[in-house]
Amino acid sequence: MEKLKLRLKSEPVNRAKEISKEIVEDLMDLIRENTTTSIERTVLRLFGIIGADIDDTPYVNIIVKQLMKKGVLEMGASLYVLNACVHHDEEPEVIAKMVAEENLDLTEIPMGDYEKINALSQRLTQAAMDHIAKIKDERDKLLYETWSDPPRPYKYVIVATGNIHEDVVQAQAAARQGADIIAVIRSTAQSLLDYVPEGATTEGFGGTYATQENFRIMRKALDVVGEEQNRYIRLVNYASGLCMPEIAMMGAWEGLDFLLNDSMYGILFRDINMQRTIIDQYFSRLICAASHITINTGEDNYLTTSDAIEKAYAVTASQLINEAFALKAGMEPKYMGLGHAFEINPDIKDGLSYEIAHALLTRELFPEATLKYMPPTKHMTGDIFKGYAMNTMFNFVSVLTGQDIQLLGMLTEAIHTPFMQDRYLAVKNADYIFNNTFSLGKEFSIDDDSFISQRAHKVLEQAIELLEHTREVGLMQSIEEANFADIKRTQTGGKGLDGVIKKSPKYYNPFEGAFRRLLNLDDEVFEGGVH
Amino acid sequence: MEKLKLRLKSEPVNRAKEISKEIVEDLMDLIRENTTTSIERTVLRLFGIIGADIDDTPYVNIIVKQLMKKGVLEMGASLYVLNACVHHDEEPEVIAKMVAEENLDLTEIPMGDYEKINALSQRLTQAAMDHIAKIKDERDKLLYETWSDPPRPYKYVIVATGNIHEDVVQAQAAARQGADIIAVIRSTAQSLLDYVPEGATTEGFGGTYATQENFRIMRKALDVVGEEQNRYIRLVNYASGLCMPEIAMMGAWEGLDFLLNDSMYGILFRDINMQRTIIDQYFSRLICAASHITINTGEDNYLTTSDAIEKAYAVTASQLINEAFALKAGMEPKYMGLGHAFEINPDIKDGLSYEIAHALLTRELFPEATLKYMPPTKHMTGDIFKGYAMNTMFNFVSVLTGQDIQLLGMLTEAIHTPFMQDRYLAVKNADYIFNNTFSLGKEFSIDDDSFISQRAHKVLEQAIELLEHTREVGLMQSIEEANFADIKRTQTGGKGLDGVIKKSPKYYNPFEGAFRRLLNLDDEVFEGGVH
Amino acid sequence: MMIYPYGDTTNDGAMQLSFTLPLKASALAKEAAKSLVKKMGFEKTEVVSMQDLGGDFSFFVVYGHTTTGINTDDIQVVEAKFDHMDRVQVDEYIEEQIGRKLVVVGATIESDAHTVGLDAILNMKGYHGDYGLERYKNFEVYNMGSQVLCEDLIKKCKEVKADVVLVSQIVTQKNIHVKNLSKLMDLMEAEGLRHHIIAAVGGPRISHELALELGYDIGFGPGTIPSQVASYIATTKKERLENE
Amino acid sequence: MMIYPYGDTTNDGAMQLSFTLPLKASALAKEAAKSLVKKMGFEKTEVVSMQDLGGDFSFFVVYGHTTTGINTDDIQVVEAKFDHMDRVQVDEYIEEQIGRKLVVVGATIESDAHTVGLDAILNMKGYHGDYGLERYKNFEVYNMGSQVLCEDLIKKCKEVKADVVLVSQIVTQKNIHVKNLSKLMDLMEAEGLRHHIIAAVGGPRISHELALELGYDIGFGPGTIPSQVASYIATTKKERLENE
Ligand code: B12
Ligand code: B12
Ligand SMILES: Cc1ncc(COP(=O)(O)O)c(C=O)c1O
Ligand SMILES: Cc1ncc(COP(=O)(O)O)c(C=O)c1O
Repeated sequence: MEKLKLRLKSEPVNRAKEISKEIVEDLMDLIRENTTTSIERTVLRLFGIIGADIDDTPYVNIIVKQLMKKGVLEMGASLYVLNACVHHDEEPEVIAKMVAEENLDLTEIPMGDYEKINALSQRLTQAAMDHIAKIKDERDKLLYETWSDPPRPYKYVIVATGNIHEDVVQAQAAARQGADIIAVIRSTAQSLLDYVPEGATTEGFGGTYATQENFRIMRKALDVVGEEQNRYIRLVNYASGLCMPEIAMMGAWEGLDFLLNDSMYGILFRDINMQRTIIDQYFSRLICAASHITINTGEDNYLTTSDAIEKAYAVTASQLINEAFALKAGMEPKYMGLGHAFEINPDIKDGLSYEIAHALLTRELFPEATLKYMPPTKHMTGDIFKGYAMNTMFNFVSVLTGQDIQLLGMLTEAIHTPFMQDRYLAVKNADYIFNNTFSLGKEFSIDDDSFISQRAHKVLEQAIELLEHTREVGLMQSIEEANFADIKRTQTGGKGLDGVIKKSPKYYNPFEGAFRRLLNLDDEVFEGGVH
Repeated sequence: MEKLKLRLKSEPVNRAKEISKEIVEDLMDLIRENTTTSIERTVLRLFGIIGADIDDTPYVNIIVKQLMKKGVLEMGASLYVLNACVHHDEEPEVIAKMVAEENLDLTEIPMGDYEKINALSQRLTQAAMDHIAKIKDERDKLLYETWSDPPRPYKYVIVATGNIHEDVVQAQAAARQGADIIAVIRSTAQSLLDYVPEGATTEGFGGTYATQENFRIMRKALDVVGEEQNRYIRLVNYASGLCMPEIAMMGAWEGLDFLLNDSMYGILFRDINMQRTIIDQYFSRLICAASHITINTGEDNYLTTSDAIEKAYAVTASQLINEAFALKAGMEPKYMGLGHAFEINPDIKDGLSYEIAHALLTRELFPEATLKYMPPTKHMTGDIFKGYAMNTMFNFVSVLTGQDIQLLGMLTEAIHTPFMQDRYLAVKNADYIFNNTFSLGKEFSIDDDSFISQRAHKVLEQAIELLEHTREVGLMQSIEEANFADIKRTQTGGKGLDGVIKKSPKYYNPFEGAFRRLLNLDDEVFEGGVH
Repeated sequence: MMIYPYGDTTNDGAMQLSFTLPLKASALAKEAAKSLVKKMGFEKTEVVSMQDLGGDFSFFVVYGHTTTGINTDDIQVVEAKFDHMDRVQVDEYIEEQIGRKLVVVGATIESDAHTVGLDAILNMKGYHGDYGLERYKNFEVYNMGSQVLCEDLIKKCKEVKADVVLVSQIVTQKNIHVKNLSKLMDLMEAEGLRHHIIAAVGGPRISHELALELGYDIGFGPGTIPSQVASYIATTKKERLENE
Repeated sequence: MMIYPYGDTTNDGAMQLSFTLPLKASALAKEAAKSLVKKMGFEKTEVVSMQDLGGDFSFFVVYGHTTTGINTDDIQVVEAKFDHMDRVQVDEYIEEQIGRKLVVVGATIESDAHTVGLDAILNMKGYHGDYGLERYKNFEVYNMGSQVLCEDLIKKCKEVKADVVLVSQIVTQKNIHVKNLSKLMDLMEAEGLRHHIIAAVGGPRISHELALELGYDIGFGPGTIPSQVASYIATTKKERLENE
C-alpha cells in the first residue's frame, strides 16, 4: 500500500510552480548585473586566501575593501589579485598578506599579461573546483558506499554552547546517542557581521561562531564517531546573513553536508538588505549545488511571527519561491531541504488535523525534496512535560506524513539552548515514535472530502493567490508589503546594501562560470571574462 | 464522516457472542445452587447492619460465622436475623449487636410467625431497595440533568496514599485539575480479607482500605468540588476479591459510580477460588446493574503477565465472557466498562498499528459498552520522559479509536503510586491530546486489506477459537489450563472455597428476587422464599 | 509557616530531579548520583533511571525527599505594584490625569533579534486578546524593532521626546542581556536622560527584581499583557508629574 | 576526582527539578520555590514553570546550577561480585564443582501479589532472551508464586531441603517490603535455617546494599537476568561447601 496521500490535483500544482518560476526569472537581471562584497571575498577564499590581520580582520575583507575604496570592485576582485600574483610571481595568499600587512595597493600594479593571468586563473580555479569535487565525492562515498544513508526521518539536533570544544563534546555524545545530523548554531547576530571570523572560537552567545576552523574541528569530531559507529554523521551550519556565499564556500571546503540557506530569511529575520540577499543566495547556492550540500530553507521561522494556521499559505508560497531559486542555481531537488514547521498552538481544537494537512501538502508539492520539518518552538513553555508531549506528536506527524529531516524538538526549547540530556531525550523520543509508528502512514487513507484534504487544497489556493500577486508586483515589492512572516522590509533598507556593486561589463569572476558549467546551467555565463 | 472503522464482519461477531453466552449459561447452575458467606453478609448489610466488635470484626461476619458454625447458613442468613428481629421486636442492627456482644445464638430462637417475618422482610427489603434507587436517581439527575456527562474519553485517575484524608486532598486537587473520575485504590491484599474493614482508615500500603466510611468521605469530598465546578465527579472503588458483593452493596449505598468488578480477575490475580468468584460476581453485578454502577473489568491485567500481541485474543475472549456474565445479571451495555490496555512493548516496530487494531476491535465488538482503556504499565520504566511520551500515544490512540474511559497513565508508573503532580501532568497530557486530535478519527479510513484490519480480524478469530474450546471444556477447566493471563488456577484451590455454601431448598434471600425483578430478569427467581 | 514539597503525604518533601553526570553508566555512576543528591539534603533517594549518553556521560532521573523546607514568612517578593486598568480606563486616565498623549519608544536592543514579545505589547493586535499599546488613543508608539543599538535607541528617544522606553531582551545565554541592559542604562545616565524617561524591560527571563538591580523602573516577565504595561505607564507618569 | 552535573559547560552543575508546594500559584509561591532551591545549594535558579494544581497546591519546574559536587574517589559501591556465566557454563560448573542438583525455592512473600519479576527469573521462558532457572539441568525449582506467607515458604524450604531461597518484593510503599523481608529473616533465624540456605531477594527497588542490611546474602535490582542469579547461586554454593 502507498503512504498517506492527499492526491493533490496537478493543475494547481503546476500553476504554482510556473508562477514561482516567473517570480524568480524576474530577479535574474538583478542577480546577473550585480556582485557583492561577499561574493568577491568568496572568490578570493576559493583562490586560497585565508587568515586575518592582528585586528582579526580577514585578509579577504581587507582586499575587497581596498578595491571598493578605489572604486574598482565592479571589475571583480579576482582580476586584481591574479594580476598581483603574476606581477609578484606569488600565490594569492602571499599577495593577501602583502596587502594586509605591507599596504600593497592592488590597483597600483599595472595590468599584466592577460594570458598569464588567464592561465593562473584557470589553474587556481581548477584547483578549487577539484578540492570541492573531492570533498563532495568523499562524502558521497562514505554516505552511500562505505556506509549507508540512514532511514528517514533523519534525526537532526543542534549544539550551541558557544565554545567549539564544548560543542564537540555535545555533538559526539549526540551522535553516539543516535543523531544523524548535527548542526552547530551560530552566535547571536553573527549573520550581521560582514566578515567571517577566523580560527577556533570559545565565546559565543546562543551559539558558536561559524568559522572555517570551527567547521574543520567539528567535521573531524563527527568523523571519529562515524568511524566508531559505521555511519556517516552529517554536519550543518548556517549560511544566511551577510556572508552567505563565503560560508557556503567554507562549508563546501570542509565537508559540511547541510547549510541553512534561504532566499528570504536574512531579509526578514535579520534585516539584511533584500537586494544583497537575493544576489548572494544565488552564488551561495551554486556552490551548494556543486558540492552536494543540502540547503535548508527557513519557512519555519514565518510561523514564529505569524499565526501557523492563518498564514500557512505564506510558508507554501515561500517554499515554491525557494525551490524556483534553487532550480535556477542548478540544484537537484534532492538537495533542497525545504522547510516547514509544527507550530500550531497546541491548545487549538483539532490542531493536529491542520498539522497533518500542512505536512502532507509540503510532502506532495515537493515529492523529491529532502524536506526539513521543524519542531514546535513558539508555543513551547517552561512546562517541559507538555513540551515533551508536543514533540511526541511532532515526531508522529513526521513519520506519518513521510518527512525527511526531523529537527528534533527540545523539551527545554523555551528555557535554554540544549543541555546534553535534552538532546538525548529528544533522540529517544524520535526513536520510540519512528519505530513504533513506522508503517502507520500506510494504514490509512484520506478521502477527498475530508477536512485534511480540503484544508491542504485551500492552503495551496491561498498560496497561489499570494504568488500571483507577487508575480504582479515583484518579489521585492511583495516583501515590502509584509506578505511573508508579517515582516515589512524595504528595497533599500536593512544591512548590506553598500556591499552590492553593479558589475562593470568587464567584470571577471572565474568561479561563477565554473560552477555554472559544472551544473549545466545553459543560459549565458555571467562572469564576463578577462579581456 | 464516520469515526475510524474496521467494518467487522457480523458473522464472527455473532458467533463469538453466542458461544460466550453458552459458556456463561453453563455456570448458571453453580450460581443458582450456591450462596457465599459474602453474599449472606451483603444481605445483612442491606438490612442495615453495620459496625464491628472491639477486635474490628464486622457484625455481619460474626453473624454469618455463627450461622455457618451451626450449619444453617444454607438457609440464608436473613431468615435467622429476621426471626430474631420479630422475636425481640428489634431492628436488625440491634440484633447484630446482641449476637456480637451478648453472644446471642440466632439458631436457638424458635422460628416465629412466618407472616410477621415476611412482612418485616418486605419492609426492610423495600427500604434498602428504595435507598439504592434514591442514590441512583440522585446521581443520574446530577449527571444528566443538573450538569452533563463530560465528553469522552473520560479522564480517570487514581489516588492511593493509604490515608483517606490525604486521598481527599489528592482527589480534590485532581478533580479541580480536570479529572472526571477518581478511583481510590485499595491497600495491597485487601481483596484477600474475608471481611470489609470498618470506619475511616489512615494506614494502607499502595492504596487505602475500601470501607463504607471511606466511601462516604470521598463521595462527599468529590461532591464539594463538583458543586464548585458544576459537574459531577465520578467515584470508583474495587469490588473484586473475597467481599465482592459486600463492596458492591456499599458502593451502591454510598453513591459510587464505577466498581472494578470482573468475573475472573480475583481468580487469576488474587488466587481466589473460582467457584467463589463466579458465584459472588453474579450477586455483585445484580447490585451494580440495579444501581447504575458501571462495572470495570480487568482484562488489562492479562497483559501484565502475558504478551500483549501474542495473547491479545485472551483479552477479547475475556471481554466477551464478562459481557455475557453481565448480561445474565441484567446489566445494560452502557454500564459495562469492559477493559483492555495499551501494553505492547514500546520498542516493537509498528507497535502502534497493533494497538490501534486491538482498540478498534474492542470498540466495534462492544459498540454500546463504556469501554475502559488502560495505560501502559508493564513497559513503563524509571525513564519518566519516555513514559510521558508513551502516555501521549496512549491518549492519542484512545481518542482516535473512540474509547470511553481513559485511565490516565502516570509517568511515574514504575516508581511510586502517583504524586499530586504526576496526576496533574497526566490530566494535562490528556487535555492536550483529546482536544488537539479531537476529530482525527473521522479523517482517516482503513482498507479491509490493511494490516490493522487484518490484525483485528485475526485476533477475533483466535478469540473465537479459545471460546470454542472453553465452551467445550467449561470455563473452570479452561482457567485450569492457564488460558487466561497464562495463570493456572484449580477449581478447589485458592482462597474462599470454604465460604461457598450449597443452598438448601428452603434457602431465603429477599434481595436476589428484588434485584432480579427490578432488572426484569425473567428466568426463575433463585431466592426461594420463606416457607 | 514552614512548608515542604509535597508528593502524597503532607511535608514528605518529595521532589523529582534529572541531570547528567560526566561518568559512564555504571554502578559507580549510579552511586555517585545518589550520593550527590544525598549531599544536597535528600533522603530516601531512588535513582530510578540511569542511561548512558555516550562518551563518558550518563543521564539520571532521581526521586528523593528533601529535608529542606522554607518558612513562607521569610519570603520577600519583589513585585511591582500598580492598579491594573483596561484599555479604555487607561486612555481615560491619561486624558484626565495627564492631559496629553504619552510617547513610547520600544526596541529589542543590541544583538537580540526577537521581536515577538515586544510586538505582543506594542502592536495593534496585542496578546492573548488584550490589544497592544498602538491601539490606545493616548499612546504615541514608536516600535523600532529588533537589533537596535543602544545609541540609536537613545537618539530616537531624544528625537521624539519619549516619556517611556520599553526594552525587550530575550536571549540570556551567558548573561548577554545583563550586558546589553546595563549598557543602555549607562548611556541613558551619561546622556542625562534617565530621570525624564520611564524605563521598562521585558522578556521571558526578566523579573522585576532583576530590572531594579539593573537600574530600570520595572521588569515584565513571561505572560505580560499590554494593558498591564499601559496601566503601569499611566499611573507612574502621573506620580512622576506630581512629584516634579 | 571532583565531579558536578553537566548541562552544556563542564562543571556547570545544571539540574532540572520538579515538585509541588502547598501554596496557590502566586508571586509568593514562585519566590518560595526559588528560595527553597537556593537553600538547597543551587545558583542561577529559574522557575520556568508554575502551575496551579487547585486547592492550594502548585507545581514547579525549576532549572538551576548546583554548587554541590562529589568526589568520585569517595564513592563506595556495595556491589555483589561473582563471575557471570551462561546457562551451559553454570550447569557444567554445578556438575563439576558440586555434583548434584541445587534446590531452589522462589516466592513473592506476604501481601505482595507481583509474580512477573520472580517468574522472569524462574520460568523456562526467562527474561530478555535469557532462559530461566527452570530450564537449567542442575536446578530443581519450586516456584510458589505470590502472596506466600513467610511461614509457608519456610515450611516448603524444609520440605524440599532448599539450597536457595529466592524472594521477590515489588511493593515498597511505606516500606512494606522491609517489614516483610525482615519477618522472613527473623523466622529463618529462629528456625535455624539461615546458615544452610542461600537467601537472595530481588525487585525493582531492591539493591544489594539493602539486601545485606536486611540479612540476605544478595540483592538483585531491576534488569536482572536469570543467568546472573544462576551464576551467583552456583559459585556461592561451591564456596560455602568449601568453607564447611
Ligand atoms: C520565535 C523565536 C525566534 C525567532 C524570532 C523571530 C522574531 N522576529 O522575534 C527566530 C527564529 C528568528 C529566532 C532566532 C534565534 N533565537 Co530564538 N526563539 C524564539 C522562540 C521560539 C519564541 C520566542 C517568542 O516569540 N515567544 C513568544 C513571546 C510572546 O513571548 P516573550 O518573548 O516571552 O514575550 C512576552 C514577555 O516576555 C513579555 N515581554 C517580552 N519583551 C518585552 C518587552 C517589554 C517592554 C515588555 C513590557 C514585555 C515584554 O511580554 C511578552 C508577552 O507576554 C524562543 C523559544 C521559546 N519558546 O520561548 C526561542 C529562543 C528565545 N531563541 C533563542 C536563541 C538562542 C535564538 C538564536 C540566538 C539562535 C541562533 N543562534 O541562531 C537566534 C538568533 C536571534 C537573535 N539574534 O537574537 C533561545 C534563547 C536562549 C537563551 N535563554 O538565551 C530560545 C529560548 C530558544 C532556545 N531554547 O534555544 N528565535
Ligand atoms: C504488573 C503489575 C501489576 C500486576 C501484577 C501481575 C502479576 N501477576 O505479577 C497487577 C495488575 C496484578 C498489579 C497489582 C498491584 N500493583 Co502493581 N504493578 C505492576 C507493574 C505495572 C509492572 C511490574 C512488572 O511486572 N515488572 C516487570 C518485571 C520483569 O520487573 P521486576 O518486577 O522489576 O523484576 C525484575 C527485577 O526487579 C528482578 N526481580 C524481581 N523479583 C525478583 C526476585 C528475585 C529472587 C530475583 C533474583 C530478581 C527479581 O528481576 C526481574 C527481571 O529483571 C508495576 C509498574 C512498573 N512498570 O514497574 C506496578 C507496581 C509494582 N504495582 C504497584 C502497586 C501499588 C500495585 C497494587 C498494590 C495496587 C493496588 N493497590 O491494587 C496492586 C496489588 C498487588 C499486590 N497485592 O501486591 C506499584 C508499587 C508501588 C511501590 N513502589 O510500592 C507499582 C510500581 C505501580 C505504581 N506506580 O503504583 N500490579
Ligand atoms: C534559513 C535560516 N538561516 C539562518 C538561521 C540562523 O540564524 P543566523 O543567521 O542568525 O545564524 C536560521 C535560523 O533558524 C534559518 O532558519
Ligand atoms: C478488575 C479488577 N479488580 C480489582 C483490582 C484491584 O486489585 P485488588 O482487588 O487487590 O484491590 C484490579 C486492579 O487493577 C482490577 O483490574
